[in-house]
Amino acid sequence: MSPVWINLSYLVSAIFFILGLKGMTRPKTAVRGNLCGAIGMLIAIVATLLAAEVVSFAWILVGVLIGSGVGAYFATTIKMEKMPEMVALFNGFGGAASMFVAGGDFWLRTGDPSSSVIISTALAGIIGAVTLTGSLVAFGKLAEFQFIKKLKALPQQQIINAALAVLLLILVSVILNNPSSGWYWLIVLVALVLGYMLTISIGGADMPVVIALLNSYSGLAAAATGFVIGNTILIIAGSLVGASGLILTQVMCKAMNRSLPAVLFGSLGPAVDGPSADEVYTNVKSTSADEIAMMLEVARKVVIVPGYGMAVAQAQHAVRDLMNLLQEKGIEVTFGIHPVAGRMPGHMNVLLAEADIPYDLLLEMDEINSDIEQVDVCLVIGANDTVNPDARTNPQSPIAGMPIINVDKAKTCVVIKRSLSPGFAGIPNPLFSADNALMFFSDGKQAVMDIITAVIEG
Amino acid sequence: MSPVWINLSYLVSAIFFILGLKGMTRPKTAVRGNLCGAIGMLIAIVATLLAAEVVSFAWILVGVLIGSGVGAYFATTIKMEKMPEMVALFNGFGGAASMFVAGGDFWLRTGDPSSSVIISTALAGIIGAVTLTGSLVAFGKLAEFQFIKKLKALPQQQIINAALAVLLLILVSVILNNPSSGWYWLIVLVALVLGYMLTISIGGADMPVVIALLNSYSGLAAAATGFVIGNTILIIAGSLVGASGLILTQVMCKAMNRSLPAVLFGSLGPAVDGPSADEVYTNVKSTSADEIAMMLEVARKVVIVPGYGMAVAQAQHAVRDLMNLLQEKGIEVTFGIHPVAGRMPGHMNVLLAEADIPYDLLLEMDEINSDIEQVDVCLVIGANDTVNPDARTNPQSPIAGMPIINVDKAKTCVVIKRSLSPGFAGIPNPLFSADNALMFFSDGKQAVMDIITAVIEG
Amino acid sequence: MNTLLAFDEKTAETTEKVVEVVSQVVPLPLVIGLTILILAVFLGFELITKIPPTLHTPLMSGSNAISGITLVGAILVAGTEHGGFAAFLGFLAVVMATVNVVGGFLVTHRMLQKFKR
Amino acid sequence: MNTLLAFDEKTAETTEKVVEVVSQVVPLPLVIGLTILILAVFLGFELITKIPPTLHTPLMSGSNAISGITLVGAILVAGTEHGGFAAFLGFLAVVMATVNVVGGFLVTHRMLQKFKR
Ligand SMILES: NC(=O)c1ccc[n+]([C@@H]2O[C@H](COP(=O)([O-])OP(=O)(O)OC[C@H]3O[C@@H](n4cnc5c(N)ncnc54)[C@H](OP(=O)(O)O)[C@@H]3O)[C@@H](O)[C@H]2O)c1
Ligand SMILES: NC(=O)c1ccc[n+]([C@@H]2O[C@H](COP(=O)([O-])OP(=O)(O)OC[C@H]3O[C@@H](n4cnc5c(N)ncnc54)[C@H](OP(=O)(O)O)[C@@H]3O)[C@@H](O)[C@H]2O)c1
Repeated sequence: MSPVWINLSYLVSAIFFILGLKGMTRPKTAVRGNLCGAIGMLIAIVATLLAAEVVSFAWILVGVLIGSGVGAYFATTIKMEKMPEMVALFNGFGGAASMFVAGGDFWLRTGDPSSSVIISTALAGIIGAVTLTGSLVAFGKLAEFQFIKKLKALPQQQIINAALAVLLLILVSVILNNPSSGWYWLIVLVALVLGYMLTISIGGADMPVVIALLNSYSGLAAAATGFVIGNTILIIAGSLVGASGLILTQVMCKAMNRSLPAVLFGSLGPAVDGPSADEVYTNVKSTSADEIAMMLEVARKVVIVPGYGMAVAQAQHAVRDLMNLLQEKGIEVTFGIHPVAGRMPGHMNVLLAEADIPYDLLLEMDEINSDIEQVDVCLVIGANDTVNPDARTNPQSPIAGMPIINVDKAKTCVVIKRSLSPGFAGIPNPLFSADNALMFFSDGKQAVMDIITAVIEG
Repeated sequence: MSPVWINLSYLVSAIFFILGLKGMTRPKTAVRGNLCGAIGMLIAIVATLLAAEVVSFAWILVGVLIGSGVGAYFATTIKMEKMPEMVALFNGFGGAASMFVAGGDFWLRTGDPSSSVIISTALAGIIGAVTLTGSLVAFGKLAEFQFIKKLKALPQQQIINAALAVLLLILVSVILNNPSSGWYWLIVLVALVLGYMLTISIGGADMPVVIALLNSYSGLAAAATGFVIGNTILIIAGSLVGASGLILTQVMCKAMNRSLPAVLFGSLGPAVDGPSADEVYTNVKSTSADEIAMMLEVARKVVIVPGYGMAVAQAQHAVRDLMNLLQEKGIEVTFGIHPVAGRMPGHMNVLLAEADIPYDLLLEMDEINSDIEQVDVCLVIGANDTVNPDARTNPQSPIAGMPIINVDKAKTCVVIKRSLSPGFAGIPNPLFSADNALMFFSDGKQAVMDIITAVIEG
Repeated sequence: MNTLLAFDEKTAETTEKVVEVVSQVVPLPLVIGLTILILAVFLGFELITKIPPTLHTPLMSGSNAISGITLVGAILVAGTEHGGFAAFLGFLAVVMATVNVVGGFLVTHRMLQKFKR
Repeated sequence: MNTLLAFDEKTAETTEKVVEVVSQVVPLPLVIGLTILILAVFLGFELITKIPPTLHTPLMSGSNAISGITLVGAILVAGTEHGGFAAFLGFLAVVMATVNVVGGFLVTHRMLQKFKR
């Protein structure tokens, strides 16, 4: 295929990507949108395979086969609860790929490359490498590997990070005058260390923000690679992804009332001067499945507020059954979804959709809060920080100002979790000893199934 | 300035245009948005003036001076009611400019231009020329020049248009093989005739659609010129304008429930088999300012529905005074704005904003219709087709299916116009003889002032 | 040959020579122009569908002013060293485009000021 | 010289010669690349702010898959006639990018099917 035709194919591919993202604006068209994106990718790949400069196909074929196998295996076997981990891992692969492409292209160059090419190459290498190690750390933290937990940030972490960044700047100015592959790999090495250093000091609770940011980076790495090889589709697709990741990052920061720098460089762990759990939990009343069933049977409006615990317990199918049961009894059931409930944006929606719960019952935080006073029973399943009234009432709280679902304002609030242990933010929750709150200590799935049995029998 | 810097300036200019359009999404930021656009334009112009290939400044200086003078004169003296005419005229100038640029560039070329350059040049010439004569006709029709009215469409208009289009295709294939300026001007000549022919047969009522479409064309002509001279800012800005015009066209077509082809090639004039005015106007009750004042004084909710007649009468300031008077008496006053009231989209909003009426009182059609039954007095000022219930009830009507403001469903409806003569669609309006409708035959401005006097005195 | 990778032993040299001659400006390839066109059209659609009906008249006159960007082309043609007929065409284009630009932005500004409050 | 007008007696000839050599492909000029980048970023912002929170997880995995576009670059490097170390790097890149692309689109599809009704 002649270069003009290849570039035209890239243009068509870009149009498919754009239409794909447009499709994602509504649940009904989202499957089609994703297919659009996949078709765009296929077009770009086939056009590239037909390019005159691709002469040996052995490596490519083997690589594609291995990659497809691994990718398909993960995609079809992964549990929905594990999505955050998977996205983190794949992100890293994307960054690594860009890093290798830029390195390979640099190796192949013989003439004196222009300075814009050198800078693009260095950028692709740096962003790609940071994405790789950063994503691996995020993956490890989300998967709660023990050895990751043991790795602690160094005492002067910020200074070390700054030093690494300065070192990178120096190396880039060196490679500008000595464009040799050796320098490229040194830059990559430093960037790999930097990626690790930057993420290792960020608390597990902030990993979703990190993942979204790294998502953005993997796009930017691809765009930089586009500048290296002078390819428009890499620039366009990379920019779209870059924008996407950045917006998700913003969404999360807003939902946690924190700034991005605060997430990336801020302190972590609970505020030392906060009230201790013993001070807070003075009035905790626990309840049973039978009692909950009785309350539900006289209720007219029930709101279920899920959190990360529902994902851990894989309780979504039991929740669906409970919903059906209550609906049959004429009780109005809706779901209150906090934007950062769970471990990635939209995490709860995916789980509930998996259990065939219609998405129009999944209401956003503001909608639920607007008439939560009318709700008879609010069923909190494995949510903690996202329903912590301290965020609203206690300006000293580390999560002060974070918008929450005001479950404490419902007529009765039932909280299902295994213990009084804290959520990801690591702080006690005064909701648990509120007058209108009852605790049901149990695993999320088991608890919901017990309630179902009690409702049926009662 | 070196070409790289010029191109960078163009990029900055493009960013300003984009931010400008983003600013236009809210009334509060719109002024800033427009300024952004103007700054973008300034950057592009200054960068171009500094380009190495611009060596003689005499023509440019004189041209800019004349153009600025004329433009500023029109812009500062034109009456708000005359905006549609002015936009039509300026559109034409934009098209003509692109046509001349493409022609001038073609004249300058010495080598054999590539076929993509030739096609771009021909496209710029054709679109520019069609825009020029089309806009002039639209301008003439809107300004209601007598001689334009006398020009009638030829009997076999559509066939002639098709023939001209085919002729253009042939000429383009000729110029591809003989790239000489002579052929270019012949193409332009044919396109000028085509632009005239296409618009002369379209009814005055559809001129706003034509203007929006020509707006889009003037952008596309600029974009085509961008391809001719290999200039990115022309392509970007032209495409933005092209998209803008197309969307406005769609908005209007939807608001009239007509398809674009139906507007461009459809029949015009009233349906011959429709009921005559005499049949419709059997129950017309006319009223006086005093009577209207009495009704207003006991009303709690008043909705004012303006139409083209308010623009003709320049009644917007009187309307503002009436609104203030009624509000002082504790009466709730809102405005119901039909998307195609007047002679261009948003026409009424501009007039009412000119009279300092807050834009949050200007409600869109759907909003007004949703509880029009609660409205005590609906004051229709110079609107006709946009409040014609035939559109809703009579499937045979030429405007059948056009969404209207359901003023006939208000408790009382007062219609202010000078006579029973029809609106732009040229069909009688059964509203005028509805049981709950009263006619106040008078000039719009005079009528409102009379009502004000009556309210004050009563 | 590795042209898509922007790398090739033979062409590398030739390209460099040209870069000197045309001082880093290469005529915009058609496909690239089309790519920019398509991106801008999509962007335009997304931006403009967000503009409320209240502002449709200023939008029309404002985008009209933007279409006067062809003034850039007009200046290039009018300012050419070759002069003559082309420069005259350029002059006409400069006049018309300037009317469009100046008149368009000014009148839009006049209208929008009414919307400020 | 009239290079911005894509017209010039002397350069016209030189350009033509090069066009033959690099078979109509000229390396993407930096400014043009930046222009495309900026347009795509703006477009991305407009498109993605319209996506509802419900779909944010699939959006994340889907855009992840799109970032696998670097596979295009990987193929160009892995398929080079020069082979050796570069081809091996290309191979690694092909593997990783393919995992990203195939895994990303598939898992997004799996998730979105639940949202269909
Ligand atoms: N989603 C995002 O995009 C995002 C982004 C950034 C940060 N975050 C952070 O993530 C947190 C999300 O809040 P959240 O309310 O969803 O969760 P959370 O505050 O992390 O609390 C989860 C609760 O679930 C309970 N749980 C765990 N396993 C359970 C099981 N098997 N059965 C029942 N309960 C179980 C835990 O208590 P027990 O151990 O007592 O059972 C825990 O208190 C917030 O801190 C938020 O800032 C999320
Ligand atoms: N706005 C747009 O973008 C757009 C686009 C496409 C088409 N259109 C068409 O334009 C029309 C707009 O409807 P419309 O309801 O606004 O207007 P209309 O149907 O054209 O009616 C205007 C009415 O105003 C009256 N009038 C004229 N001068 C007056 C004065 N000085 N004082 C009082 N009344 C006066 C006229 O009646 P008298 O002569 O009896 O006074 C006439 O019936 C529709 O047909 C629509 O389809 C508009």
